[in-house]
Amino acid sequence: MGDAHRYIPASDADRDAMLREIGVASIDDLFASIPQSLRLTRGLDIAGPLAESDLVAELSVLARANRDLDGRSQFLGGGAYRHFAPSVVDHLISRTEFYSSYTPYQPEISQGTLQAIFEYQTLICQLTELDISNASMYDGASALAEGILMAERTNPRRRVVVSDAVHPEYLQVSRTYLANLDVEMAPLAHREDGTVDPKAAVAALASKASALVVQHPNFFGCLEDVTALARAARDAGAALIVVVTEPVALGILKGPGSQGADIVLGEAQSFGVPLSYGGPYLGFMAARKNYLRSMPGRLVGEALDADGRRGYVLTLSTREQHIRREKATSNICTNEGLCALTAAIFMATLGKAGLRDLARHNHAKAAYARERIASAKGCSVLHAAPVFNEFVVRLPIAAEAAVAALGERGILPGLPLSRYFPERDRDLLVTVTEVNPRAEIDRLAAELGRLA
Amino acid sequence: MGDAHRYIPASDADRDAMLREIGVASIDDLFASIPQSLRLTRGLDIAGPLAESDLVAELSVLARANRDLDGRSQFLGGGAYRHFAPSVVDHLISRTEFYSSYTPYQPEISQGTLQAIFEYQTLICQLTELDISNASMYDGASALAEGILMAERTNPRRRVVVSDAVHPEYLQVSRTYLANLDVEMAPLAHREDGTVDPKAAVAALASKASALVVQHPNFFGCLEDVTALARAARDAGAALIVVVTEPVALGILKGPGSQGADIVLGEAQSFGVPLSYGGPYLGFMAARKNYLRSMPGRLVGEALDADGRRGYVLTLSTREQHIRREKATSNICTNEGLCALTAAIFMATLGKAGLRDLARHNHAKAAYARERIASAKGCSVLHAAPVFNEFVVRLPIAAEAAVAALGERGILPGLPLSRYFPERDRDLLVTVTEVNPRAEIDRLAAELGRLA
Amino acid sequence: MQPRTLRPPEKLLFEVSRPGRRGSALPPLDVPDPERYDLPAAYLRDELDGFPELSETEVVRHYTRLSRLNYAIDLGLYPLGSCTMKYNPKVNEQVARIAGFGGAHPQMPEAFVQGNLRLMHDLERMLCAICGMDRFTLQPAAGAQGELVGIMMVRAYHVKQGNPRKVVLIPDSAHGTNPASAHIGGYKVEQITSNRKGCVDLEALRRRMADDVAVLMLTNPNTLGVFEPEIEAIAATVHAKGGLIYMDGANLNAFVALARPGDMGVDVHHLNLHKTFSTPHGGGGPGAGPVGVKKPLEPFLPIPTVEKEGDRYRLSHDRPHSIGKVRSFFGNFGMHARAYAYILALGPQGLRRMSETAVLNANYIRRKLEKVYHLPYDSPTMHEVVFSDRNLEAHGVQTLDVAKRLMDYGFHPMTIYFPLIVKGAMMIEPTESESREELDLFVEAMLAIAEEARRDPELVRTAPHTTPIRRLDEVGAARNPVLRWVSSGAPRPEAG
Amino acid sequence: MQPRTLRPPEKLLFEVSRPGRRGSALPPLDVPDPERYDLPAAYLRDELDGFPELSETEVVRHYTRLSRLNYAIDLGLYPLGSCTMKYNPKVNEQVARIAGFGGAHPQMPEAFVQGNLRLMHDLERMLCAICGMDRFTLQPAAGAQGELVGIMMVRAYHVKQGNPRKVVLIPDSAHGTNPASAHIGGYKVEQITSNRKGCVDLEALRRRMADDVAVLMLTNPNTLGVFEPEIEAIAATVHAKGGLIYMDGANLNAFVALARPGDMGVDVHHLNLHKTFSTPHGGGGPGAGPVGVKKPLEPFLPIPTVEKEGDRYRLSHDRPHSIGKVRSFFGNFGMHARAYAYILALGPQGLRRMSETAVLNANYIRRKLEKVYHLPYDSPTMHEVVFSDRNLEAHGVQTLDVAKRLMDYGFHPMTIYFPLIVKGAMMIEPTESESREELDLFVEAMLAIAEEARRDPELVRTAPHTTPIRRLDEVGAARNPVLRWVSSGAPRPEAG
Ligand SMILES: Cc1ncc(COP(=O)(O)O)c(C=O)c1O
Ligand SMILES: Cc1ncc(COP(=O)(O)O)c(C=O)c1O
Repeated sequence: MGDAHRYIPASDADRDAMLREIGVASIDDLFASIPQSLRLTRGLDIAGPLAESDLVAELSVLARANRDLDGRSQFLGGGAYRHFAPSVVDHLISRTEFYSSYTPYQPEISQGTLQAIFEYQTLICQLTELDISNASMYDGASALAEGILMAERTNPRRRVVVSDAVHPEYLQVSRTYLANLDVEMAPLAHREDGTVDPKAAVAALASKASALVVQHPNFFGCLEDVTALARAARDAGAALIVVVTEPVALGILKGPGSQGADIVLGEAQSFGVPLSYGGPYLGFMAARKNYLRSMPGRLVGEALDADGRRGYVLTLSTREQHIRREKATSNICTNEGLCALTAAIFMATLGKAGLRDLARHNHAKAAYARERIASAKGCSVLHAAPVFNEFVVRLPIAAEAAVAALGERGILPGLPLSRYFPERDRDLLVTVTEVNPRAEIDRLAAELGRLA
Repeated sequence: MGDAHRYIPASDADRDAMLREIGVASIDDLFASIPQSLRLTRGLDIAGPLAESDLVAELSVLARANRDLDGRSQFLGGGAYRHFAPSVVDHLISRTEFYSSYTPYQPEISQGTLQAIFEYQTLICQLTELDISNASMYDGASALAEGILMAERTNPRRRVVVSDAVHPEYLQVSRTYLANLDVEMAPLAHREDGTVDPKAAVAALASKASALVVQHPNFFGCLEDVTALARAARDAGAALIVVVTEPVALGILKGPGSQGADIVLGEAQSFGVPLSYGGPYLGFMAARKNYLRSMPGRLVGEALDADGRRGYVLTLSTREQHIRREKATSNICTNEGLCALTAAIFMATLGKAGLRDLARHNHAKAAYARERIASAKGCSVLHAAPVFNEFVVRLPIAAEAAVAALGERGILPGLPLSRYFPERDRDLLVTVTEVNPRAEIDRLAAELGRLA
Repeated sequence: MQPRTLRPPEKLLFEVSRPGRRGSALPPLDVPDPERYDLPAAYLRDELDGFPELSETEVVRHYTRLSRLNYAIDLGLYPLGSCTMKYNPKVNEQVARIAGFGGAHPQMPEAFVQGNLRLMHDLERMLCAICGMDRFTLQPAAGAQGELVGIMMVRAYHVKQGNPRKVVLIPDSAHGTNPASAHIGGYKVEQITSNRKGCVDLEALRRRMADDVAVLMLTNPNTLGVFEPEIEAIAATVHAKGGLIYMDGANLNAFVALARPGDMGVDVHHLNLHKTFSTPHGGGGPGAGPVGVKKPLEPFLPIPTVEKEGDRYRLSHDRPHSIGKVRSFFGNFGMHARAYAYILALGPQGLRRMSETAVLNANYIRRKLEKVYHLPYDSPTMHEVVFSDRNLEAHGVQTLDVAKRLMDYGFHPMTIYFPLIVKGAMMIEPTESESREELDLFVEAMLAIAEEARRDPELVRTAPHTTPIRRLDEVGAARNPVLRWVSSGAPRPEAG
Repeated sequence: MQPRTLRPPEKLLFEVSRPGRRGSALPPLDVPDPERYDLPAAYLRDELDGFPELSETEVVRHYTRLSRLNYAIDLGLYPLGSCTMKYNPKVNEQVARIAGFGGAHPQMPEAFVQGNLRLMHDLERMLCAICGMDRFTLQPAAGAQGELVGIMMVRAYHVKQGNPRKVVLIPDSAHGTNPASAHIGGYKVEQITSNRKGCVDLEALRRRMADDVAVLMLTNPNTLGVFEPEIEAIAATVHAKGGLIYMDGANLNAFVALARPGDMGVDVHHLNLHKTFSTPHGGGGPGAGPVGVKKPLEPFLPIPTVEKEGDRYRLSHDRPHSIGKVRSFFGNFGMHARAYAYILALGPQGLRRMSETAVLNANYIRRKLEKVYHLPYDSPTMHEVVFSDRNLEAHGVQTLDVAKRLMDYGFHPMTIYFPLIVKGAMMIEPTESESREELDLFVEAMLAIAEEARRDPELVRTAPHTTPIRRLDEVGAARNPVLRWVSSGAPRPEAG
């Protein structure tokens, strides 16, 4: 069999026959254009080939080297959320026609993907209460960077005001994207209750800015007064960009668009996308219709075929890199299509009532946990502002130490804020979702109470 | 939402609207034909409804109540075998078009299933070296019962001679099927080397029989002299029925058809069908072409369509219950279609060389284990005849006790024959396949050696 | 009009095969390789003649393409009467594959499979509650095997009474497996003709019933989708003569949580988990046909049974009068797990809503079609409705043509030419899985076809026109059966 | 000729939706339900206006039907040039879903994710070995983001040298993401025109190269599928003036295990795991675009990096000159797991055979088509070949028409109108996943189309004829964009 491999049909016999047809003596002749000096003379220094059984064993060993606590007693959030995904979601995205197809450049044989994205765009618009949505961005963080660039494109002021209650990694990524485009990111500090003070926003916006950026619910779990902030932005001629990292909240919270936000973007991993150690995730971006032609990324639109049948196509591609090159609205090409499909199926399966219930349960469980923990010995809830499904707890000891201690007992109590704010070493961001049963919450509160 | 359930589209509103269209006042009116006395007045005494998350949790609890040793260090066989199945097998049978369709009564929209079964029939014929194969039976045991009935149909002698080295459960099931049809099952004892003595077969067949039934490799793992037994049967005007419970063996062993067997049947679970605690499994049946019209079960045949295109259809259905009623060749209707597809994909993926290699590895590992265990203190290999991938070991202590003891150490050393032969309390049937690494085998031998 | 794709139809595995291609590989052998296997050379084959050689890639393409030639429940209404083609919940496929289940070997000691034993035990309890029976065996692999088990228990029961009796009475509307199973059970089958309502003729039964009759095999609702209104009197009549009632439970979807066989005088019956309880049909199985019995038949249940002792579960073979086994091990456990999940997902209310909706949908279809299609029996419809092609005869259009034409409208046809007591029967079972919109689409298609039959019968007679392949010559296929591929080289064994 | 199915086309989710239908349920809430959520009423919405209401059954049907409107790699050749549409091994989908991976939260402490960290660490080592680079970052979510990371590291490097420089040189044959990424990197883009061979014009480069040029962004093999023969001289020229070489590695499938970017003078380059290393394209992503660098660029890698200490793995943020982050957390880990499995499955020989076969297949197609289709550049072909529609012009048939007509033959078209330096480009990349038989079918289709273009150009110009939908009015769609569904009730916001 020579080196015949299961992923490669051509047998040695096939190769020889094809070489004859091509009219060359050997495979090597096909590589004649690579200078001899550059040809690799020895085999690569990597393992394999592995039979499939060994491959599965190898990866199972790696997976077992993780400790996932069977998904129990985890209270981690901070930009990624553990939610239950109905089995139909994975079942449907596992249709090879969905996951093994390319970007739908040829609409006649890609209507499945195109219609699904059109529906996804609609769902995002309904959720955010805005006019338009693109087909996805890499993740919430890069979506923010692109959102800021979009705001600057339509209203160049070389300055944006950004709340410090926005996810730290989102700020980091935005800083990287903006580093060489001379747009200043002016920080806006949150107040003691955990939210941005609209008056402070007014002040910060006084010295011109293209956009005000806030997160809602914000990184500390608190809900912002979006309406007031929108007014502040509008008065200063700036756009309001609302970042959402936990879109489940929009099951009960107003779509920021209806509160005056111009751009709503963020991370939709919560909608059925596996945690998968941080990716692939799903950046989403919605905006008012005036942003249509400066939107980054793919857009799917309705079209009619030669017989007048309704169909869907990639559209307004004159915004994009393959046409506009360096003048494009973004360099994004491959995006997160399958994750958008995942989120759409998740939203469709939960539906109007289901998403509301999901949000209700998340909030109720977090409210319960917050209450229990507030009364735990030595622990205090840091912020007074209302929260959705996460909140900051100040511990009697260093949060890192607390995490280590509870980890031993099979609990991941939350995210130590020191990971992003070294000085806040006793603060723990606790996230509670529908997958945390009351018993887990009670145990968490009890264990936290034992730290003092 | 009333009682709206995720599996049932009709909402309460839909129900009311439809009732109006039908012209009845209430759902109850639709059940008027059930006498009041028979109407259930209280709810059923069962649990549920469960949300999907609770459902998954509930079944995971049950699964965890099993001890599967992560599939390691198991040496169980005796009619069901642990083999590695390439991931493509489960991936492909998970196409809804395959698993959620019915028996292909309407060929124009069932060619996928029909062609796949036609290919399965061909693969079984190639494997057994016989002319025809049906589309599947419930399992190996009922396949034997049906095979004996088939032999009796074509050559009624009210008597079959059956080796006692055939799987005990197959004999039990055949006895049940034959109980009321006055066909005698005359037992034929195996000799000391673990196989059937062809001379003994000749003697047993002297007093007329429609068939001689042997298993190859037999229940004790030993290979029978099929050629000699075929001669014995032919000379007595009886059919030779060869039972195969481990078809992987046919990767290196001759197809019994080429050795003179008239009917080859058995269990094809080994071909990618999950162990799944005993079922669903895959009964197969192949035979010489003269059995065509007395075959039980479905048969798929080639046909041409109105435009002369080649296609496939269920054929020769005049044999079957839906046409022939009590005169049918069997009462089977729903069979094991998806398992047949599974086996076909498994065989196609392994292919000619792959199945040979698989058989080679099974045999080599069993041979190695047999050698190691033969030299283990207090243990002896019971039979001298050549084996494929299982063999009987006589232990210094009761096999049940040995299994309990090694079970504590995370090893399932094999099947105590006492489960079927109370008197053989120290005999253990040890099965070794490609999934048992050498280290497991060495450890098994070592642990068995410690029993003395 | 659009031409059919120009891509040639999918070849057979064996035609795609090329020497030297590999679709799998084994890890290196970690033990010595015995010389030529130290097996008698005479036992060994040289190679698997004709066996395919394909890369993994080609195998995946082959079966993916084949799959797309099938219709499936996830593509639309699948109204095969008597087959109860309902939605197969995806979560059931997931849970059945949990390693603890899928990987459990049937020869494992009981201590290793407590979870599986508990599942089987609890499923049996659930089925008892649903059907009002005292015990169930989960062993039968399908409905027909359940019938056989039932008949054999009936026989064992009568034998214990001193006389096996001779006859099994079966209505002429029954499914073919009923007489076939009775026959293997060693009984003589006697048909009883249905009355004008399509039901058992009680008078005729009274006249015929005698102590040579072992059992009456009844389907309820019967294959016309009609509930036997006199079931109680029927049972009384049979019991009075020492006979038993076997109920074919294939149609249980009509009244789960609304009525119970056990309350109707039924002594023994099977269920089809692959119908009422949603386990997938798999293009022809696997299924599962549990059989429920009343106390008097308990001693005859197949072995083993699952028994609970304290908090442990064990397999009991201690049943001296058992009929034995009809299948190896414990039956189709994978189907048991799915049915268990399905029942729990629905719960009491859900199961009730399931049957209510199934009956609602069938009556909705009846209502919408009865003015156009001939309804041979106008008895109350439960979960399915049976029409005939009488109204189409004038145009030379038959049931088969309607079935084929339905494919052009994107639907799988109904069950046709069954039950046999209806000439040109069209047996429609929508199940509860269908939305009103899907039912309306189907109704429109049926009405359109009736109209086409009038206006352009040829169009209907030559249907289907939109399928990858057209009507196949089934007669020719049976006359000269080709049941396997043979290399054009080798001489093809003209089977038969 | 066969008519199209009479079943109406699939409606939108929102059109199928009916009030009161439920597709999911939550367990009963096990904590007190705070009154109207104790949240400011002003923050709360009444209901999700327009959101769909469907049963699980309908959701499954909707998406299953939609899926069947797509072409896919498992259905046949998918020769999109530059996209490397190869077989996506099923086992990779399985292993990526192993709970330990799929369930791991990115905020978990390192001690909980040693397996994941090791996988990322080992994958980085493998990529270094394959590409001959010193380190890799796995963070970029796709190739374009990899380009951006590369450009930013280049800039950081030059800044550290005291001058960021101004210009990025990019061949006119380059992919659009190259200039777009350079632009976000804050550079001026300058195109360099390709020579008659379709390659970088070394002389022109020598003339232009100066110390204002930060980097030359090169694709190798370039988008014509041609290996840059003078790559060494090119690198020397650029390096001599203190510039760097960025290689767009999208075409790496051409020479894995045969040559390495690191040996060609490349300082930094990205890979597309979703091309060369088989992670599925998902109908438009996710992908992954790791970036490899030589030592001098190491200080600028994004944070965090994965470091091994003894037998522990940790995330290091200690990289003072890092460009920072371009994506949250660690990139598309799920794709890393798949690529890791793919590389191990193939091993050194397999990877070599992969590229050898990819190049073999491309040359086979070139050979079979070059007599009929115009080959604008006859330089040696590596993994893909680019034809033009020149020979069809006479018949008024264009590349677009050929592409659409290919669908009637059951194939996905090639990449068209790219690279821009070829008028009416047809860019064909078969990859190693195709059997000779599949290539022959494609070749036959291409030759048949050329013949049709001569004999019946209208047939080709109006293609496709066999697809569920025909050519769509893309101009109209862009002129009056409808980017979302709105209830016929509500006023449709005429976007834009
Ligand atoms: C009424 C009836 N009885 C019995 C059967 C046989 O059941 P199975 O196919 O599961 O053997 C069926 C289904 O085919 C049926 O419809
Ligand atoms: C040559 C080339 N460069 C860059 C890219 C961009 O890669 P991605 O789509 O992963 O962002 C692509 C693929 O689209 C490409 O073909």
